[in-house]
Amino acid sequence: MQELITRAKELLADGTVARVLGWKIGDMPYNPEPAYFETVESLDKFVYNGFCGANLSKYMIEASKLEGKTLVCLKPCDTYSFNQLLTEHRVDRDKAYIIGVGCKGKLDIEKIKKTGIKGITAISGAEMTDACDTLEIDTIYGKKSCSYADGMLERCHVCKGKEHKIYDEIIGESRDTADGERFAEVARIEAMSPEEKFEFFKSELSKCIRCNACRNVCPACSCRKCVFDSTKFDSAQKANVDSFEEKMFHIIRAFHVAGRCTDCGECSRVCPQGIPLHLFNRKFIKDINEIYGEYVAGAEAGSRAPLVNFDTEDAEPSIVNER
Amino acid sequence: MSMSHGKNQAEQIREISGTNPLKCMKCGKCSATCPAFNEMDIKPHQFVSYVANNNVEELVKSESLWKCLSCFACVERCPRDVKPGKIIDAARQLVVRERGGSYLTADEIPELLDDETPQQLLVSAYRRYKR
Amino acid sequence: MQRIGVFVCHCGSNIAATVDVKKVVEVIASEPGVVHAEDYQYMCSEAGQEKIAIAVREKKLTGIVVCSCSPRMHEATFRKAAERAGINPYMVEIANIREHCSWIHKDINEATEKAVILARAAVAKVNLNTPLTPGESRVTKRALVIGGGIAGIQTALDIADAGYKVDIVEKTPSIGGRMSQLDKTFPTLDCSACILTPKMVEAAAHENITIYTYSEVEKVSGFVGDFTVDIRKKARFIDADKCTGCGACQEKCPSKKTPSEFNRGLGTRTAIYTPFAQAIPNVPVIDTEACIKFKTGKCGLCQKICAAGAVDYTQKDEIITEKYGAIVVATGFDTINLDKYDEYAYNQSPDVITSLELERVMNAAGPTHGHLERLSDGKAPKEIVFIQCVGSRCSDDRGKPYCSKICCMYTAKHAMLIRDKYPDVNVTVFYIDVRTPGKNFDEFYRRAVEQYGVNYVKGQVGKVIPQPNGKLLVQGSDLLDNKQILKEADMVVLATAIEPNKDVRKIATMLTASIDTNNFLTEAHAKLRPVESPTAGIFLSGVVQGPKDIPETVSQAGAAAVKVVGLLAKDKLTTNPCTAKADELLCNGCSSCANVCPYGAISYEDTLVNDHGIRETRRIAIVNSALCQGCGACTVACPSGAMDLQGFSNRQILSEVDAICR
Amino acid sequence: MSVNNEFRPKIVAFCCNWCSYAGADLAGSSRLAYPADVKIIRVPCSCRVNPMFILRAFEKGADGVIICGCHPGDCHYSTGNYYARRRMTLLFSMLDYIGVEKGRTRVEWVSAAEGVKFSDTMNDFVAKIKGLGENVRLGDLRCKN
Repeated sequence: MQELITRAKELLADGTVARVLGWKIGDMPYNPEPAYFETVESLDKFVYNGFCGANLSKYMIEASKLEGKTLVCLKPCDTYSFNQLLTEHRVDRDKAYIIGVGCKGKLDIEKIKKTGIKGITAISGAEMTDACDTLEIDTIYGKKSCSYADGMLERCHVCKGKEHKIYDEIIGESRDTADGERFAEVARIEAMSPEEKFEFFKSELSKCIRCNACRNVCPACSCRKCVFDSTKFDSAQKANVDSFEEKMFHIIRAFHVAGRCTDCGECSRVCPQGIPLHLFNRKFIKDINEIYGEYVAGAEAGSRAPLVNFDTEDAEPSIVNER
Repeated sequence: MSMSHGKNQAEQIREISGTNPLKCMKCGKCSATCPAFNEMDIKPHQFVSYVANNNVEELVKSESLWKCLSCFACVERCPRDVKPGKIIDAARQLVVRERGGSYLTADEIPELLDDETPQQLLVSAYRRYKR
Repeated sequence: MQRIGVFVCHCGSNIAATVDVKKVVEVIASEPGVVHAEDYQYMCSEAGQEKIAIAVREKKLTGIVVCSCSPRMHEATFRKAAERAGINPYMVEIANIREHCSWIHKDINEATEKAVILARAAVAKVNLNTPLTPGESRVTKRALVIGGGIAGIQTALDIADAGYKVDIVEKTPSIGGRMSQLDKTFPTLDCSACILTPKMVEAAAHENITIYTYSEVEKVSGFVGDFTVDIRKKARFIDADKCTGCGACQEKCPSKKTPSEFNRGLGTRTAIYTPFAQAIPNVPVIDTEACIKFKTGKCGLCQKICAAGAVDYTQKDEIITEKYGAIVVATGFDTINLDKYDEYAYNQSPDVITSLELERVMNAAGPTHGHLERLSDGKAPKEIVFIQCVGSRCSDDRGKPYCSKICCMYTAKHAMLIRDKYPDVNVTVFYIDVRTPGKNFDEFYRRAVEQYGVNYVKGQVGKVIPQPNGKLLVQGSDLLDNKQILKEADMVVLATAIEPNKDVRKIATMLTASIDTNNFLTEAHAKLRPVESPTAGIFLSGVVQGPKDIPETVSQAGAAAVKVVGLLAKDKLTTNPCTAKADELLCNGCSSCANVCPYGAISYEDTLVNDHGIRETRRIAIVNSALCQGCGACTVACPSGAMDLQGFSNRQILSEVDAICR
Repeated sequence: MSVNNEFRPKIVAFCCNWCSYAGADLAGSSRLAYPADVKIIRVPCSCRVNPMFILRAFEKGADGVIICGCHPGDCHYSTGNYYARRRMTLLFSMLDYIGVEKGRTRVEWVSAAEGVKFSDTMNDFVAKIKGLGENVRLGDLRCKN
């Protein structure tokens, strides 16, 4: 982290960048928040640790409109999102100074709490400089510990890899934290009977409060104005008036990002109701890979997304009945 | 009574044979192709119109019913997929069913054969008598 | 809020017999926006259109719904009527209560209920319609004709005579097509070459016609009035400007064993060849697969002997790109493959031939120099059997379900010509029906029977069995005699079904022209627009549209030419105003729309926008309405819903959905 | 109106203007009957069909939605149906994933010359929807909890 701060100060000081986009210390040890730093002094509040899960690439849409370059810290998986935004002309490469920051897996406080650890006052072992294998946690009930892996976000268990896809320089070490089967959960649902599937999604989606956090955080869901807020489809905000709107919202949202979603998992991370929203996106990714061939959104800037592409020999829609 | 009986039989023949006599364009290729044509009193192309006109009683009384070799050349070559051979086959089955069984058993057939009997006839004999 | 008038048509009894039109009027009158509803016998009639005008005037209508036949039939009629009455034509919607309702339902309650729902959907849509104004696009005053047979030649000549430039693209080395292979033509028995050759020469000499032989259409883009076409001019290996057509090269060519395509494989040709003596252009081509020089590098005899120095082994294919306002498809036909018809022994005996092969046998320039002889032993036949409907009218996968239309007449012609020239030859024709609709056609057939003594047998042939003595045993039926006939014939001629040229599917795809399951191109309307494809600017000439004989082909070729001339005579075309349009406040500039646009109609511009007080420069999609054809692919690719299709907007379609599901 | 309480499904058919709508017209002029439950919405091309339209139809009470377009390769706009094919494949798969019966959505390619196919398709689709019964599950999605 110190190396990162030092380098950021350098770049700010010599005018290479006009601001730094990173994370600052939050009110709890486990909730750093995305922040701009415009002066060398303000960087004292800069933090980078295992809880800095937020994908900062989406902030670059607005940052691209600002005067001067913005130094942005991107983790390996965030670079896919940045590439996808580049493909869609939403961010300006020339306005970004990308520091690829090392990542050894990001933590999910909810998961840690689920292990029974309550009243947390401090956490060590998530500084990203160490091995990141055990978390030492101070609580009002005394010292507790938890393995780093057990506290990791779901998405880190199916990590896309430690390689940054786009950057100006790299600071810090990364590791591949994948130890799970990416599509296992999707496959488990696919294998259910229609009744079970329906019950599963009904119980999950009925938790939705239409807070739009998923939409607001999603780097693919970056429309200036969402169809659900416009009059174009007669579908403007009808939260909780008509629950079909909610289901439609999540299906359409997933459809709109299909082929463009990098599976960054931010939607599930931020959902206050804990709905596993990534299961929608991942279903599309699985289908696309199986039916149209492997495609990784954001792996390469400028690639053509599967839904704005076709092959004359594509499968017929009836393939759905055969699967 | 006999009308409805006849009608029933025509329907049954359509059902058993799986053919639609209305598809016939009366080209006569079946009769042109039939190796047993000269033995028959009702000719293959007529089978179709007998069924189409619900005139099955005459058809089941005909000699043709038992002269057809079931070689199915007509079925093979019919351009309209009407299958006269299947129709006569079905008519035969109708008779056999009404009589309540075969009047020849498979065991009897070998004694009736000689070395000259073509294999095709053998196959069709089984097809015809052993239901 | 719109002021909508609903007009329900009886269409005589076509609609009124199954839809209670009075009830529809009664129910629809209370729909939101509807201020007027009435029914009438024939809305499309002048009196019906006048009713619309009166209602517009008296009720101050702003929108119109006509419940009638398909919009594909009379949408244009009612739009014009609306325009005359002073309403924007795009404020008219049609509820299709005939083709989609009265004609397919029997129960009057059910049909009425459905008609009401369809009318409601149309009313809901009109409520959201906005006036639209068509744009204009230019017309390139040049036509392309694909196929250089009699259909293509006639179309080209008629267009050229009207004063427009026209190009013919012909796949083979010469124009002329199937007709050039025929000996005589029915029903007048004039010599095919004698009437065709002058037309070929005329086309070649016409100042407005350019002929590309040995060439194929490779790529088509654009739209009516403005097509861009790539034509591949295959290498002939002969410099056409230098070649004098002396024919010395063909005489000397040592590779002489290639089956002649022109003679249907009955004779041979050399590797350097013109397909027939009257070929146009009279410039040979080198068949590289047969040419010794190309295969081994040795030989080169033709180059040595050519006094004009026209032979050029290094010639390459050439791509010509040209713009056209209209395209005519005249790709013609071929006979079907007979491999699946074992019973006629076509592949077993050289004396079983197709009728088209007989044309070559009868032709003085053919493989037998016009002598009627058996191809197996050259002997004169005494007994000839013709078999009709070989592969036509078949419902199985061996043949074609349609009637090939020309066979009855050409068989009568063949029978007559043989009996005329060789009175000692017996001719028997096995037929299912003799179909002779056409001027002087039945008379022609009767002459064959009455004057020339051709033996017509009502029945079919079941099999043809080649005999050890070289004869052909024909087993057929005589249905009128109720007999089976066994006949020893010397020759059997098969009236083989015809099918569209194999390449037509590829061409249809390039032109986005509609094609049916038998590979015939679909006409815009079976009765009223028989020479136009539903795709604007594409016209049909000859057998590509359906089986037809020479007189019919020539008539249709002329008709297609008139349609082309009618198009080329215009300086501008009004374009479909139902084009896509991006809402600049919603557009993300993400390029999804441009990725799916088949016309390259979408570009992006950095535009200064004022988004509720926020002024900024944004990358915004701009649709070129002259290029946009209104498919709507972009509207679905657009995640923000910024891209919408005028005339079929998201809200319009959703309102129809709502009205139907109400 | 009919007195019996036979289930009459609501079915929305999106037909492209150039092929399938014309195919439906041909079915009509050839008097090839299919149930009145099918209501056709004309769209320029199958690629104009937005998944929103389909979900909206279900939201408003449709029991089945069918999309008809030109055969692949024959699209009036060259490529529209190829995009529609991908979109609908993925959408249908998603609907299946959340537990909506597979039979309620279908894509069928019907050319302007295929009146018989149009009528056969609609007869078959209506029969299948009748077999599935009322759209309870998407009804549940309309939150009849």
